[in-house]
Amino acid sequence: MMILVSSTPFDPGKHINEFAKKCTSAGGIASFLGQVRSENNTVSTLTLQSYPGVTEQGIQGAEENARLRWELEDIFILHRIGTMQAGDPIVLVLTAAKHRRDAFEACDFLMDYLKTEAIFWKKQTGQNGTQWIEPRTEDYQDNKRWSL
Amino acid sequence: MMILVSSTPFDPGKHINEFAKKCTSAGGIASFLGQVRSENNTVSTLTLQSYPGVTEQGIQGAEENARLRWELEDIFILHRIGTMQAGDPIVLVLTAAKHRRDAFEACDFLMDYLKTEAIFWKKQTGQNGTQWIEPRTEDYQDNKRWSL
Amino acid sequence: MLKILYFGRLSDLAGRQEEYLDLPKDINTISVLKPYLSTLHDLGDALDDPSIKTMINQSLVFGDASIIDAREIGFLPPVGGG
Amino acid sequence: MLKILYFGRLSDLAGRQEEYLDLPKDINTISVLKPYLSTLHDLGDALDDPSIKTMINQSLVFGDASIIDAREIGFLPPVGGG
Repeated sequence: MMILVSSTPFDPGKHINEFAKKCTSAGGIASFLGQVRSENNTVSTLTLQSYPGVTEQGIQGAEENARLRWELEDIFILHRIGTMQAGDPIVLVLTAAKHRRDAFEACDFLMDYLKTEAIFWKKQTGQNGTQWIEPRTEDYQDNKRWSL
Repeated sequence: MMILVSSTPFDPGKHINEFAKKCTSAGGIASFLGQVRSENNTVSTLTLQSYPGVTEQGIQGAEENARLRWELEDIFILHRIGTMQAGDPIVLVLTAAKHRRDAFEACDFLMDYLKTEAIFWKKQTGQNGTQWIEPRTEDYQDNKRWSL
Repeated sequence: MLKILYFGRLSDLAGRQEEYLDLPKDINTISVLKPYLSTLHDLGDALDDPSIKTMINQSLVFGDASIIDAREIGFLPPVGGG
Repeated sequence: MLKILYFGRLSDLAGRQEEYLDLPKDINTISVLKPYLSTLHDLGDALDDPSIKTMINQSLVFGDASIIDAREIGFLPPVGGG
């Protein structure tokens, strides 16, 4: 298990390969990679803030929930903070499980957490200037799917 | 879009990085990596056969279905054939989409196709000798989730 | 020359995944080809198993079918997925 | 010395993400700390927005609270996700 909030750019492929090598008893590894979108240059930079300690603790709570719900071999969560450009990786979630259904659902669940509840603040700078962003209604709806 | 059935070992991380680099307008890339499980050495090798041409055509049909159902930027499907050892990658499915729900569901859907309907024959050699494997009931059930 | 393909357990039974054959003139339908190949490779009744699908020129055929225009015939046990 | 953290739009308004302050003795609760900081950094009524959450020593507090044992106080606008 690893949770990392880092201001250093990362190489998604390298982490996936290392994770896969460790999870030899897992048949499947689901992953989600979020990256800074470039759409007609409307987003040129993205800046993320975390609350060191608090942010990681929140993610750990979500990770423990995922382990209670699904049978998982391992979990890896890496989230960038700081300023990123279009195309830069923001977040990588990896879930390894014997059965792919568990891996998929846990990865999806963790992404929902990271997108809506995780302790991050997000600022976009583009053609329309700079603004702080709050979650889309859609993100909240996705997250509700997991409530019992 | 790329569909590849190959007897050559592959590097999942390399493909994910190349795919992500191409999909600059996609916010998210979901992936699934299936690898040969090693469980108390019960599986030591796995051999997959395809029907060249027919197998690819079937996968392409599933890929077109995925594109009809979800809004996707790009799809990448790579499947090994031949003989593999524990830990070797078998299959990699990558789906890029603006919204992560589309990427996740399409990736899940394509994996269901590959696990149950795709034209592959699978032989395991381990402690209990060698046997040809047919899909688990569970795989069929997963696949039924997508029927309209 | 007709290309014959055997998959899965059939490839083990036949000892090959593919072969090219010059068939006798009277071997002109699937229903007479099957016993011909079964004798040739000592396949027993493996090809008669109802789970075995037949493809002519990469298209599925059901029941009997002429093989006069066939370039390629495949015998497919249930697929096992990846 | 008390560590104060400002997040999201508050960090832009305050011109900083964190600072260490020696507070006057009478600044001993959240309800008096907020106007003190608002004046110090010209924050207007930003800290009074009901969407701003307060953490003392990395734990959420609701309503007013003593800051006598506080080592760290954070002011958190709604989180935006990653």
